Amino acid sequence: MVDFSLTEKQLEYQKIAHDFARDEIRPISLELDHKEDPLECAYMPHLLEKFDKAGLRTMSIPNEYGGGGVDDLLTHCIVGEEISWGDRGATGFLLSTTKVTHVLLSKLIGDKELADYWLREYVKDPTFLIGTATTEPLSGAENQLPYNGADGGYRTTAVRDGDDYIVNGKKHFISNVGWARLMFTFVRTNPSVGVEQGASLLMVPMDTPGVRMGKVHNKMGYRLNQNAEIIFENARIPVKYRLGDENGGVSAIRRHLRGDALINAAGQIGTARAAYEASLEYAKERIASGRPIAHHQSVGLKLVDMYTKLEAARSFVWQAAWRQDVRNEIPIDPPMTLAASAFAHEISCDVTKMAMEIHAGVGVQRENFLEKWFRDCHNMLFSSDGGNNMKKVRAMYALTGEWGARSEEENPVSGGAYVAVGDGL
Amino acid sequence: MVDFSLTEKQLEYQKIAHDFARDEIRPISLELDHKEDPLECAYMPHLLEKFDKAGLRTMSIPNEYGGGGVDDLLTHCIVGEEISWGDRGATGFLLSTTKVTHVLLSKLIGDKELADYWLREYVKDPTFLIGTATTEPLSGAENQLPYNGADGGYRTTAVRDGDDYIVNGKKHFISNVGWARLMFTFVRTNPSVGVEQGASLLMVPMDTPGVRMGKVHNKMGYRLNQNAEIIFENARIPVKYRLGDENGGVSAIRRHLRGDALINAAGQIGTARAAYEASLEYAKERIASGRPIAHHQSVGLKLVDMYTKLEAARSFVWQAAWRQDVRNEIPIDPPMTLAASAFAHEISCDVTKMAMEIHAGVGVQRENFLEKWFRDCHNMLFSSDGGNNMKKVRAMYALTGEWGARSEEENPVSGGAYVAVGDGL
Amino acid sequence: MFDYRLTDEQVALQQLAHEFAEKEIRPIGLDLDHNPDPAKSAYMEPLLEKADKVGLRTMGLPEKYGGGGVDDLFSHCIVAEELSWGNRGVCGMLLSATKITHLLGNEELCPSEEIREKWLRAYCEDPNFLISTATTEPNSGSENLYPYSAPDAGYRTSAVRDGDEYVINGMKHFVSNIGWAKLYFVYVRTDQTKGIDEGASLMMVPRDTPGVSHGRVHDKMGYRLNLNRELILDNVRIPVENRLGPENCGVSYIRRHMRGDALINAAAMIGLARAAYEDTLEYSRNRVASGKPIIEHQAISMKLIDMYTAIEAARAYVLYAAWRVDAQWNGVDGKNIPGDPKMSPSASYFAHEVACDVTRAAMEIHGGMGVMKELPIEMYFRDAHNMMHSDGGNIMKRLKAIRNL
Amino acid sequence: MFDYRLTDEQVALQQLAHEFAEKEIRPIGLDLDHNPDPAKSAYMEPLLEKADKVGLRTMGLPEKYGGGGVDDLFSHCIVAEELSWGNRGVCGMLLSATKITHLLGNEELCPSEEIREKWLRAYCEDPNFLISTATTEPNSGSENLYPYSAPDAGYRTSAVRDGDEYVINGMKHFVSNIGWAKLYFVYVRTDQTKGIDEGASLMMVPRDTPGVSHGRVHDKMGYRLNLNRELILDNVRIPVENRLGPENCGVSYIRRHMRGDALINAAAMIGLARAAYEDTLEYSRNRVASGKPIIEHQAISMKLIDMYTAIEAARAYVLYAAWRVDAQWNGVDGKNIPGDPKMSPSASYFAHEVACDVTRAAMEIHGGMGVMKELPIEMYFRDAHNMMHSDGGNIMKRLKAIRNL
Repeated sequence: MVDFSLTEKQLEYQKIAHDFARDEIRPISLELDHKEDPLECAYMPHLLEKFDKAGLRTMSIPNEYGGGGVDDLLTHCIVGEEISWGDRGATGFLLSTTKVTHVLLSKLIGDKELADYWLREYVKDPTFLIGTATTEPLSGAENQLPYNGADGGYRTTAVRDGDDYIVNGKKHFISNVGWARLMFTFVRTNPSVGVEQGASLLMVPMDTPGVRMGKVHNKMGYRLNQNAEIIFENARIPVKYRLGDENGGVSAIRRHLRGDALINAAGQIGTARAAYEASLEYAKERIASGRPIAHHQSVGLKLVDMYTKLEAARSFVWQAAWRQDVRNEIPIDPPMTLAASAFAHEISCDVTKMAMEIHAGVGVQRENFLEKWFRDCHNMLFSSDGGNNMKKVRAMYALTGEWGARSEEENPVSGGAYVAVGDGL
Repeated sequence: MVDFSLTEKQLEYQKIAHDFARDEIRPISLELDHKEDPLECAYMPHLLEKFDKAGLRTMSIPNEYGGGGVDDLLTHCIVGEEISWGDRGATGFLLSTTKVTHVLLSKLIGDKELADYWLREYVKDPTFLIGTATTEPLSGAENQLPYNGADGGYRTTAVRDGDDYIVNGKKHFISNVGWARLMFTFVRTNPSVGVEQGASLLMVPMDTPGVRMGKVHNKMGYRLNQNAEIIFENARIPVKYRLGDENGGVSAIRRHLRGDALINAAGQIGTARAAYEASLEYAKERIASGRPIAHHQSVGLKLVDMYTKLEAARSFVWQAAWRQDVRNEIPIDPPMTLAASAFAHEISCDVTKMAMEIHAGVGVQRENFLEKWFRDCHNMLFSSDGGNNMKKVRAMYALTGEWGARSEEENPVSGGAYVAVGDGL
Repeated sequence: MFDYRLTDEQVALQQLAHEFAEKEIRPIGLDLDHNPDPAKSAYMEPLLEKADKVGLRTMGLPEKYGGGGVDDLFSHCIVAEELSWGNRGVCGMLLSATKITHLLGNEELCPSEEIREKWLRAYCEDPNFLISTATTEPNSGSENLYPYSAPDAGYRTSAVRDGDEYVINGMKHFVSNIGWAKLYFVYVRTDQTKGIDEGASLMMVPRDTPGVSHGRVHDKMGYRLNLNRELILDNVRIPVENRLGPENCGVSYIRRHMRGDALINAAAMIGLARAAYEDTLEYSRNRVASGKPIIEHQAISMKLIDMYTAIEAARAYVLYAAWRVDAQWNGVDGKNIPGDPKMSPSASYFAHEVACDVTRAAMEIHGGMGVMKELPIEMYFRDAHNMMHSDGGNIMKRLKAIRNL
Repeated sequence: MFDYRLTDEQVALQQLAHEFAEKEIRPIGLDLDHNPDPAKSAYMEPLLEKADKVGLRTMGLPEKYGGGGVDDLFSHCIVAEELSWGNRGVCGMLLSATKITHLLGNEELCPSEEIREKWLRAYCEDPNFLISTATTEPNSGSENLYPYSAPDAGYRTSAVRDGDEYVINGMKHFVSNIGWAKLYFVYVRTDQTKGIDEGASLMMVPRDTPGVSHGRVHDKMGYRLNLNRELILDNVRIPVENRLGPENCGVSYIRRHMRGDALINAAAMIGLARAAYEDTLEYSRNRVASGKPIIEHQAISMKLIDMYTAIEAARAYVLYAAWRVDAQWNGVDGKNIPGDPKMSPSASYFAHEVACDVTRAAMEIHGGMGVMKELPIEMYFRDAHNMMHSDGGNIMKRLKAIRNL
């Protein structure tokens, strides 16, 4: 029966996340964002330790490893919205944990001991983060929607040498490089064929000799999340660190992974909500022509548009998250995840743009949050999960049945609860 | 007879401006924009001197004072587009000169010798800029669309004391503070009535004791144009530096001034064009799924939308500029200036947003121009000439006959050619 | 706790409504719409009788009087989407039932069980019974909905007390169902010296009362299966008991007892948009251009995904808003959840805009075929845009929401 | 040098067209549109004869044959805006004249002065003469305009050589003026083994040729004053001289000699949008709500200024694009200015979208009145959206433009 009320546990997590965002993130968010050097913008390790203490960093990890055991996507969306209300970049914490949990508990893992070792390490070390490395300078969108020519897709190679792979290549736009201890890295183990036949996934400890951070990317927004290049120069990775079959192919690998498109979507809503709340307050206080600008229809109409778009997006994202959470009981609807995510990204840009319009000259001042939130939301519109355009293209293929949707049978995850179908790392 | 071709002189100015933008502005634009301290972002005095040498700084000033004698708005729009193609902020040079020319040649000037003195000074000193000071922390939009309550409008006061006024108050968001030698400042000479009966305009030399720069505003974009506070503390300004009648009222004063809404509009087109050109080039080179992304319809359709919006906006802005230039021969159409300006601002945001979408992850990197152009255009959408919302409200009143439009008789300017009706400083 | 599953009863209602739309409405909808005589376009007795037979006409009325007893807004939204998938004009049936239930089922507005019993039972027993609510007049539309309470604003139809009766004079227009509904609820001024929030009352006028006559049938662009007509009241005398609520109780007082019509209409817009989307998806798969189905051209499929996205977002929002209304009125797990008065108009205008956007895209993808009357696409488009003004229009909906920001 | 003034001749044409629209078109436009029979909606001889009398029907034909000799696209755009302000459907008259002029006036396409003389003179002398160009077929629409040159794509109507004649067989639909135009230009395949860029030809078919018949009149949502009808060609024999251009010259070759229809249509969209805007401005000044004219509510006036802005931007752009076309064909100050092939489709789709946006806003501001057929607002809206598919539709226009980026 349809019911929109939150459980006690969800309300509790919502409160923890909101208090954390208000007390720990907001007070430092603007200053970090304004650092000229992108290396200084990232939130680590100070904030991460506090995040750990609040129980948020390990909330997704099963109880038996010492985590919070929260395995539904909806709760993650609720928490993601609150964290991003503090700062969009801090939501990266959540994604690191959901990813490591889902990958290491999936059927890709051959060596259960190895998985257990790393999950326990993750819980133990309060500054542990992971990253996932796909994008390269010459291949972005075509990785999201696999183009199976030998000339397309990532070029980073892994060549077998005894019990090791020797990895060479360069990835860019990768989150958490410099802080992450593990990097899930897509490589070509057979470059003479396309990614569907020649790609594999390796788990790379970042202290491996021959692995190093390259340039740190200096972005318009989302600056509290660090993105950088990784360079592999004859890095030796043990074969047992391969996840899934050699040359398993990108779709086969991704089918076992779980994504975070909806957590990102909820994050966009959180940041846009922050802008809406600030605008509402400002419009009630700011007097023009003898009355608060909120009472001028040209402003009032914008406020109600913002409210409408936020509520529509949250309803849609929660519904999509719920669908993933109950995927055993109802048929999977793969385009919904992507469509909800694209929609939330789009409206977050509309909302922050309207917030800027309401604040006029005040909004562009870097001493206020408005222009930062505007940059953050637009930054993600263009870049998260391949950018909104790519999300729409993927949704479109899923919708027309050409790509993405598979049966539950094909989508087996051994633990946890949610799968973003066709929405891998 | 309708004719869209440019004159020899216009083509020449277009080339000078384009070459200058390419050779002098672009090479330094990104670096200046990225400075953390907004004081270091401004383009002065180095760039200004070169601008002067190229003949652009004084192009608007009549020949008899040593200027270029270009008195039509259309040529200014053409130049403004090219300069902004280099960097949106540098168009402030042009506006400084058109403003000083129009104010000092208007009927507001009682003392012709004084006007001549300052115009000659302007030409002589290659780093001379002026500013105009209207906005205050508690009054922005209501100055654009005068609200005539005693409780509305700017609060800076000027009290008569013998042959001087004693000025006290604070302005903010003012361009060129710190570089300008003259500041045209709106004050209240009778604060007990509304701005229509109690406002006057003073010409303030910036070296007057008691006049100082306050905080420099740290903006999202348009950073090469410096905006700062000015603080007046018992500053004495000779009565002869008053322009127009005492308590002449804001509409009466503005009726004698000439504006720059269309130069700003052309500037938006220039910056958006830069983004379009870069996108076109990128889309032709970037390969995805085996062919240039320009050949993917989802990108190609965006490119043609960008092209369309740019061409529509330029046609509209030029037509509006032409109308002002021939105002003696055809009836003035006051909403057109504002509508064309609002339209150009709106589409410049659309175009730079689409450019970001096409560049996806690459676009948000601060090492490229894209995210800067995006910030610049949006910065102006929210803030130039009162923001787009205010431009529309003004256009709406002009359209419905309640405000703005007056006859040529009421709009007398003694020299030069164009008047942006109802569009003052 | 969060749950998006429908109850078995809701699923059954949804299926029932869908089958009705498919088998009864669609086969005649296009022809009715094309009839140039607006009086003949409007859906007529045969359809209503069939709806009655399967229980859709009276689903909203209390069981006690012979109705279906479905009293939650949520279920009505689900049914509205399906019926409107058949034809947008048919949903008026649902509004008729919910309105009479809310007006007469409420003790404050209608203290007399005798009156309640009489009319609710008549409604259930007569398979052609519909009601009509008359508000708009030629000189007052949106100001009735977004009350501007000045003596010179709002409707002018007056009711003057004369002993145990009221004498009503005036004229209403754009009124749904007028002429073949059997009971009219008419908003009147009982005190002309005050605005409608202090000087208005609501009167119940049976169709056959002397002095009631019917003017022009409005000839509309779309939504043609719904009859809209003028109502003329010339010295119409009704007993004082036919007044609902206290005299001069005002429009806001009355409206507080109604609920949810806006969201039933919003859900209907989604059904309409979905119909257009489904046809377009099908068309895009079959229509070949430049060597492949047009769905394989990104220019088309990008539009399709935008349509899909907008519909799903609108449904998620409207159902959430409906759940909120139910949770406020009926409670959840024994406790009432406070309502958010801006949410209904907000979700409503959003759904209306989505329907306009989706039907426009449907028409664009269909190319020349999209404007041909042999397909329903151009009807969907006209229907969607016709409703832009419903419930005060999208602007008015925004203003209602603003009031509660 | 920049100059936006019209010449005296252009001003005179503009006035003539405006007066014609006001006195002749508007008084009958709404009634025609409302006629449920699409054959009767279409504008008929009386209107054409009146247009002939004032010179509008033949303004585009060369003076030598009795026409007005107005050969620039710019003037046509000005006239189109005014006529369309009267009714969108009437502009087909202008296109008929420019098309016959471009097709027969060109030596490459029509080397025979005898044929040219015969038909251009007939056109000028007969006050009811119009032509029709037939391209679209049920299975090929947009691919004809954005040539996809494969043997299995594009129109299928064939012309087979038989001595000094061609025998034509096939069927066209959505064709303007079919049935009462007197001369048809029909696109055919003369080599079925090739795509339309190598295997197509253009044939001139007089209406009264044996084997020509006329099918169904299309019943459209809007643009009803323009007749669209099916054309059936059953063993139609025409002399070889009736072929325009070399055999198999291909569609691109032929189209190179045409120019500017798209912009005449675009200018017409502006006239339509302006009509809707003017009525809305007037309505907003007179309609009172909440104690003042609705134009004084910002929610309304902000929309009005958006409408104004969109119309002015579209006109500025379309006229510039038209000037560019003229400057390429006729030169300016003795030199030809290179054209930009993407500008016409770009300006065209922009104007079409503006007309849709403006008429939608007009309807929204009119509230319930906006959808009532007693006002022209809902007709403007239907007309604007009906044209979304014209010249291949807005998507196709973008794709044409993309090709030339």
